[in-house]
Amino acid sequence: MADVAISVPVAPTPGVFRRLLKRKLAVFGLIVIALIVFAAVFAPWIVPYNPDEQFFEGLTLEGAPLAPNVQFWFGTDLVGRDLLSRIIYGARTSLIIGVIANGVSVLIGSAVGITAGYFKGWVSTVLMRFTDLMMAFPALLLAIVLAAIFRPSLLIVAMVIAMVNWVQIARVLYTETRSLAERDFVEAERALGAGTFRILTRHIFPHLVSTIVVYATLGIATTVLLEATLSYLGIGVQPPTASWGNIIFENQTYFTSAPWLVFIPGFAIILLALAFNLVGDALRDILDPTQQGHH
Amino acid sequence: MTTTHKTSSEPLLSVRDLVTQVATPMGAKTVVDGLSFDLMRGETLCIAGESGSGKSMTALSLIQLLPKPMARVASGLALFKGRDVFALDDEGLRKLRGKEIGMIFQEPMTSLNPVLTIGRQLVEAITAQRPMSHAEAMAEALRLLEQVQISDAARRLSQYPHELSGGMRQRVMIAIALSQGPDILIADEPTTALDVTVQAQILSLIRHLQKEHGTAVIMITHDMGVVAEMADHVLVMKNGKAVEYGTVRDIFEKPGAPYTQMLLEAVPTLGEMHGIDTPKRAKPIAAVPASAATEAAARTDGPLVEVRDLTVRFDIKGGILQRPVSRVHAVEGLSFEIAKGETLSLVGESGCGKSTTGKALMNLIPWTGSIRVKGQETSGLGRRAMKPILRDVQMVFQDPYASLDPRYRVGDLVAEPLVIHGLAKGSELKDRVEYLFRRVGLSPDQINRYPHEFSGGQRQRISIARALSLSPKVIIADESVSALDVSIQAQVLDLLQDIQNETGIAYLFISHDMAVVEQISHRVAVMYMGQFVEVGTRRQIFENPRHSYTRQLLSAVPVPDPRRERRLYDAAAREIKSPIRPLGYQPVYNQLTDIGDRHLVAAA
Amino acid sequence: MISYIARRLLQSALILVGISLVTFVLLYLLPADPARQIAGRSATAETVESIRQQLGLNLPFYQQYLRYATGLLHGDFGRSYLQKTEVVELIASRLPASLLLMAGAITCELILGIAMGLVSALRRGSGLDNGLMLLSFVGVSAPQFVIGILMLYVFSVQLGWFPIGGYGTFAHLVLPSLTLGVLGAGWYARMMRSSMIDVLRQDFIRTAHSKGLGRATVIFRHALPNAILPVIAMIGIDIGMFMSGIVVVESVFGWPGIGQLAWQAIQRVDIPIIMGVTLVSALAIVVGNLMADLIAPMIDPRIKLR
Amino acid sequence: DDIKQGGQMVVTYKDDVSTLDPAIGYDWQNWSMIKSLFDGLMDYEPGTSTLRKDLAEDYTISDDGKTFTFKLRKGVKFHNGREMTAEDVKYSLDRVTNPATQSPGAGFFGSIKGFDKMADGSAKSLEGVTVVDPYTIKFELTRPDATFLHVMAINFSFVVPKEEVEKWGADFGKHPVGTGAFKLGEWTLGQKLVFERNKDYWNAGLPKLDQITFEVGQEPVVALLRLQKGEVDVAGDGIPPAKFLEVKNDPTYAKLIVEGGQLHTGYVTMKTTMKPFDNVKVRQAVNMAINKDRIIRIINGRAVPANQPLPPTMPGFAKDYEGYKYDVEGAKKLLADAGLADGFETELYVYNTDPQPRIAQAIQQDLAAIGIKAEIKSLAQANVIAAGGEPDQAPMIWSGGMAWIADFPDPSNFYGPILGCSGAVKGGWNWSYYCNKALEERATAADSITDPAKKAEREEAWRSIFLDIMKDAPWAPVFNEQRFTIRSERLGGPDAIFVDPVHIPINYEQVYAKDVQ
Ligand SMILES: Nc1ncnc2c1ncn2[C@@H]1O[C@H](COP(=O)(O)OP(=O)(O)OP(=O)(O)O)[C@@H](O)[C@H]1O
Ligand SMILES: Nc1ncnc2c1ncn2[C@@H]1O[C@H](COP(=O)(O)OP(=O)(O)OP(=O)(O)O)[C@@H](O)[C@H]1O
Ligand SMILES: [Mg+2]
Ligand SMILES: [Mg+2]
Repeated sequence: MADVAISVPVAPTPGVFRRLLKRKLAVFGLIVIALIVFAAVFAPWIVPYNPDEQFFEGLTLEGAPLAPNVQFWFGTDLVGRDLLSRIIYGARTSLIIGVIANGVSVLIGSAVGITAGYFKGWVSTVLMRFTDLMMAFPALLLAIVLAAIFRPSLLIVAMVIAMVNWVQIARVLYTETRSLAERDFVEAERALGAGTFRILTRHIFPHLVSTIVVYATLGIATTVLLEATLSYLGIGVQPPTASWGNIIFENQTYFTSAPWLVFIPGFAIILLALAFNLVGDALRDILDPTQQGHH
Repeated sequence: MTTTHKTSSEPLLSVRDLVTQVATPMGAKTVVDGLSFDLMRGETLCIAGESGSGKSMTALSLIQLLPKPMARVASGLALFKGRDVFALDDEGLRKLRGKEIGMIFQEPMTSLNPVLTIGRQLVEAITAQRPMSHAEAMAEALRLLEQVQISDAARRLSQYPHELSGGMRQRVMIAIALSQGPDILIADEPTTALDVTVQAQILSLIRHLQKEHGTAVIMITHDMGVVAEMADHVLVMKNGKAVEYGTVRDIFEKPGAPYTQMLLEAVPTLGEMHGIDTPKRAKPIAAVPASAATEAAARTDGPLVEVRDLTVRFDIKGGILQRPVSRVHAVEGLSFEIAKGETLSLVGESGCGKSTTGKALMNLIPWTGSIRVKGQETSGLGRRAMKPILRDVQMVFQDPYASLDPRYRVGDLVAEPLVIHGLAKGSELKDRVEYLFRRVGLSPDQINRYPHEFSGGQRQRISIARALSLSPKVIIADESVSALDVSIQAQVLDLLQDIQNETGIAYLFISHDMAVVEQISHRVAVMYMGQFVEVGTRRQIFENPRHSYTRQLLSAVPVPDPRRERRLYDAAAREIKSPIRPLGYQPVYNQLTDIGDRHLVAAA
Repeated sequence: MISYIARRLLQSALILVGISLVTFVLLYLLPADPARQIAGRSATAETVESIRQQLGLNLPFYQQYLRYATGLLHGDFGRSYLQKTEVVELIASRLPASLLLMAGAITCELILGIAMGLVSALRRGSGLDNGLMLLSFVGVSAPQFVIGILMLYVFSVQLGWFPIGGYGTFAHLVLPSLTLGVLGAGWYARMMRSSMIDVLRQDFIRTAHSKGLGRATVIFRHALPNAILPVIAMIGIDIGMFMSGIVVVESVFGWPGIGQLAWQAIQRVDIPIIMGVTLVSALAIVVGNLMADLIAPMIDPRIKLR
Repeated sequence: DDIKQGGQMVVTYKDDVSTLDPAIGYDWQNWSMIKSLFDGLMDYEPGTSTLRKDLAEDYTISDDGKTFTFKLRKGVKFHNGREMTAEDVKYSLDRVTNPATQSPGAGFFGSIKGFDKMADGSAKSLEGVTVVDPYTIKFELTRPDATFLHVMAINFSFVVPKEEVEKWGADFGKHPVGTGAFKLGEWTLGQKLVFERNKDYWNAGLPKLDQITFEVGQEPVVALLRLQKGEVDVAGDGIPPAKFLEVKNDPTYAKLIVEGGQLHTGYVTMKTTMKPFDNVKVRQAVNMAINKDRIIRIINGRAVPANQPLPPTMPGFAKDYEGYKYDVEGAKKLLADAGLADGFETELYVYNTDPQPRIAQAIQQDLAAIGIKAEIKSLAQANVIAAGGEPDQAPMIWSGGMAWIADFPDPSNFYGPILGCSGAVKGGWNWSYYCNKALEERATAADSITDPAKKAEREEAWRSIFLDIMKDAPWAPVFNEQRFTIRSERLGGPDAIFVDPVHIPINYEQVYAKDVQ
């Protein structure tokens, strides 16, 4: 009982990071994330080959890709490029989509869901009907129109994903916030004179963390794959730029003859999502003191 | 059935050296420490003791339902009919629960499954270990509900818990606990949240049923009135240990342990203040009688809070356009004032609008009429404009656990008001929080714990500390001491009064405990169905109650005197009326007549 | 209840009008020229012009929309540019199959997801829990094409339990439903786990134990209905998510649903079909959400429709 | 021959069948289905691109090559039982050229007198088509047209019965009635079509099967699995690229595969209206930069390298022409000559379906080697086509997946819409916007050589036209795709009918079932 520190309630708990480091699985998750980020940032220096170079010896004489071997650790793809190098470069795109775009959509979804759930009356009705509208919105169509009008780019896919992906989380958080907003402690905060912003961010949001973690981490996997679909329709990264999603997407029909082309990037996606999930789970437990048992 | 208890020589349950521990970040903490007692068939054992002394933990240990994975029975023996409860496997425990030991939990509001009908939850308990047809079980359920005096029992069977009032839910819980005719009924604070009239009904009901079935009861309570009314034997606990065990008469008449003596001394008794003008601890301010003093203050400064025609109605909406279809007339045309340094108590039965009045003063719900705080009208003020006013008016909410954000450390929760209003930071903030903790009788080293790690009473003190942190001019205290054991209750009441003496703070004190109200109030307002039926000084109300409803409230208060004859069970108890009215309803206002010296009474 | 449904339907109608307008604008902005599309590669300029005339493509935008909207009100979704068939007929012939597939997928999702989530929550922190949660990630990350073909390989070609694709009997429905349901099952398992963990801590679970009920009764009768709510809220959302998965699953299993129709139409910019499918799926999503909202109070009576 | 009629087969397709109206149907899938439901005056010998008479018993061509008179076969009946006459032929041609029909093939009849009036709506009937008697019909043309007999063999000229067309209106395509070898049995939208043998078919002995079932909506990979299990006889979409090597190297499969040529060329277009492709040197440099062998390797050798627009099986193909050799240094030099020694940036459009984006990436890498940085735009087919038809978009297009497969086996069909001036308009298919007036005149002249005796002369004329086009290099021809049809063991017939140049995937009338023999 040495340090009885009063932390000004900036974050609900002090030393979150320190406590995170005490959990084995969370540390594993952090390491994986760090490695992936490192690979993405320093890709040009660590790739064994130029990811876009189609090696003559990268294909068999019949034109089949090579399975993992000494020269190409992860094998080659259908045009004879080194898969390992492409996976490393692909981390860039996939991180931007899975983490940043997905993150933005989680933010938007949370903001809309929490606001609509907390306020009653027209604010809530308008926001939720807008959410319904967006849910029924033909996103693929928007993608195609954007593809035809604009120069395809990562930014556009990211924007489309952020734009369409927030609706689910908004709807789920809306329901949860509605019940949270009725809880007594929220009223108690109001009675203290706490502002709406403070209540929403400091007292409602932390209770939604577990739901948000579920959505945000599963969202990593789904958005990385969604990026591939959107790119396929022409709005995203264009060949030869690699992303984990489009490596899978391009090669999925070949998964019986060249399984490495589907399973290696698939594994990368699962690893990324899982790593965030481990950290997210730990974070949730840390933020929810009622979850703590014998440690 | 005879009225005398047939006790065989063999105890039904004997507990030996029970040790229960909870896990904390600092390691295991023993919360029940070497407890031993015997329970005879048909007798009532009351476990009393200060809040946080391990009463609930004891009960939960006996039925093996401690919160997992935090808590566990570390050692001990609980022999029930010759079997050790702690050694039973899952199946054995399942057979034990319900059929042999029934339990009513401390939190009645959350103990029923919200998505199942009352009927289903009852039938399920009835058929748990006794196969019978659904129709038979339904008939049995109906019989049980009628037995616990729920009006309109047949209809209730198909209702859901949230459609029932708190008192009704508590009675459903009792019906469930009794449904399998257990040998032992454990009741953990079964009446804390209930107003006196309902409390009286439930206590007499338990006694009545006990007589009929010969059930042994372990009753956990901090209310010595309840102990006196119910117990055969009493176990007094402190810090997880038993400090005294004896018959109820022995305990009340010749308490051995100093703690027990202290506990009994602290018990407020109704009528104890006969003939005294000021609240119990109020220093007689100079020569002036308190009432005159406050009146003088009121005249010079004007009242601190001035309420005129306060009306709160909740619309019940429906239809395609979501237009109101009917209304809850929660509060109708209340007018009152609170002067500096004055305590106004608000009493009345559950659902009469007490909390609603408090919330209206905080501007937490829409209301009409006029409320002035220090002369400033709060009607129509936005959240921002209310903020400075909230520095002067604070509220302690009725349910302390629910009103504390479970994700925050209690220290942060107490510090939060100061941070919101920008009143302190850094070490100053820390000092202030520690000071507040001490002030409400908590140790500052509990600052880093979370609300769920505290017992019911400790949480209530945290809420009080929170309200005090801003040094407001008025505190609305909604049932703020109801969950506290008498010693702490006395401490807190003393604290409230000391602060009042020091700073001239005013209280709007909402309570169902008439004895407490008698001790603390300058004036008392009795509320019924959203309106006042009687308003006057404490002496006027307690020594000269004029309205029949006021008298009814007073007579329902349990008296901490075991020799007093226990009240009989009144099968024809009155149900609470619904305040829901059709849209065009014109309320009939009570005409309050001054029968002298500002003692207002409504025509009966 | 009735009035609530009526009000929601009214709002849904507005949403559909909104969707139809937005879709129309988007398709209008699309650079591909429908008249050229119809006319094909060997057409003369005259042919193209006359087609344009006949379809009213040279009218101002708002007139085109009014024309389309008027048609809609009479149940006329127009005629496919390339399939040369009434869109209503095309959709009507394929919708039942898609709805059946969705129903099958929702069933699979619920059964798999709930079972996995439940077991995980009950065995929280165990190897089984970790394994199941990993599995749910695999389910969410695996391309449906791969899952579908693998299932066909194992269960149809190798084991011969189910037919290799096709439509008609219950046996045909199993594999496509599973394939489509795997993704949702992953989501549901995670949602279920988190809400089950919350519910298991509630006081009323303790009450249920105190009655002497068996473990299974406590879990299935008391915990499950309380925990399942967020999962129910997701079913409405799911219908929207299915719209993308269904394309792949339908073509792998030769399932005659609207997914394939939509995908082909998008590839070929067959505007009337795109419009029609968009509206029908928007309707499905809106109705799905409405149903989720209506089911919720049946499960949790505290929820009020508002 | 002693082949017994009877039996049935199952064909699968991924895409739904759009329409079976011969005036409208214009995709590779319904093309041959329509051919088996309807007949025209002319047809081709099975498995070849040699013209032969079909509904026409005989025909004469006037000396100036502007009048064609056909004698019709007698006793030919529509599926509804009515006899087909010259009136029906005229009606069918009036219908296809009437703008209200919205036929994509109306343009093929541009040489018939009165076509212009039909096109602008001022006439309801073709002036140049006259019914001489019920079994004789006469066509008058505005100019000699050597391709006219081919035109009489394409689906758009097939004979339809007026009463049925009027009965079904726009839905005729779903209720086709013709004189063909098969008639439509049932059609379950989105699921399957069943063709049944036309017992009254005029050409006794055809078709050989009693029934063909077309199952639609089947993923090619799955179709292959079913074919292996004996549930499917022909995988309509062919062998999916992903499975090609697996299938080819599997002895049980290998014998089921039939390989054949195709009237197809895959090429890269360069928009001559856009800089720097307005410079012929740049276009030639691109031609020299592409490593065609490697590209063919990428698609597992399913093609042969091409150096000119015409495919090898097309009359007029120049066997000895060497084209632009793969020569990186030479290409660089040409670029330098054009003042672009440092290369330039451009865009390469491609249809987004495997293997096209892969081929585009290979081209992209080849271009990069000579300093051209081409950004790939991989889009849905319709979007690529739309961009191709604009004078200032899509500087380069890889034609794969949308490329020119001939409507009829004549060199002229490889010129007009895709390399001629008429196609170099907004929305046209001449994605290079290449328009050479001199060649245009030579093309018209070549098509005026109608005398069958001067066939070789006409071929030679076309050959030189295409070689001159290659000098201007508006395209970089890359390869000619080979066809690989996979069919079940049950099916019999000469290999040629499984890779029939005008029937894709197979010639439905000629195939027979071995298990009924
Ligand atoms: N999860 C927990 N972690 C740490 N301490 C706990 C936890 N739960 C209870 N305690 C502590 O155990 C002690 C006994 O609690 P218990 O609930 O039995 O008190 P009680 O006697 O029932 O009090 P009350 O009358 O206020 O209900 C208290 O000091 C409380 O702070
Ligand atoms: N938000 C609300 N909407 C509708 N009705 C409400 C609302 N809040 C309170 N009520 C109703 O108003 C009436 C007064 O409630 P209130 O909470 O003020 O009672 P109380 O006197 O504090 O009772 P208790 O002693 O049980 O706390 C009750 O009938 C209650 O059901
Ligand atoms: Mg307790
Ligand atoms: Mg209250």
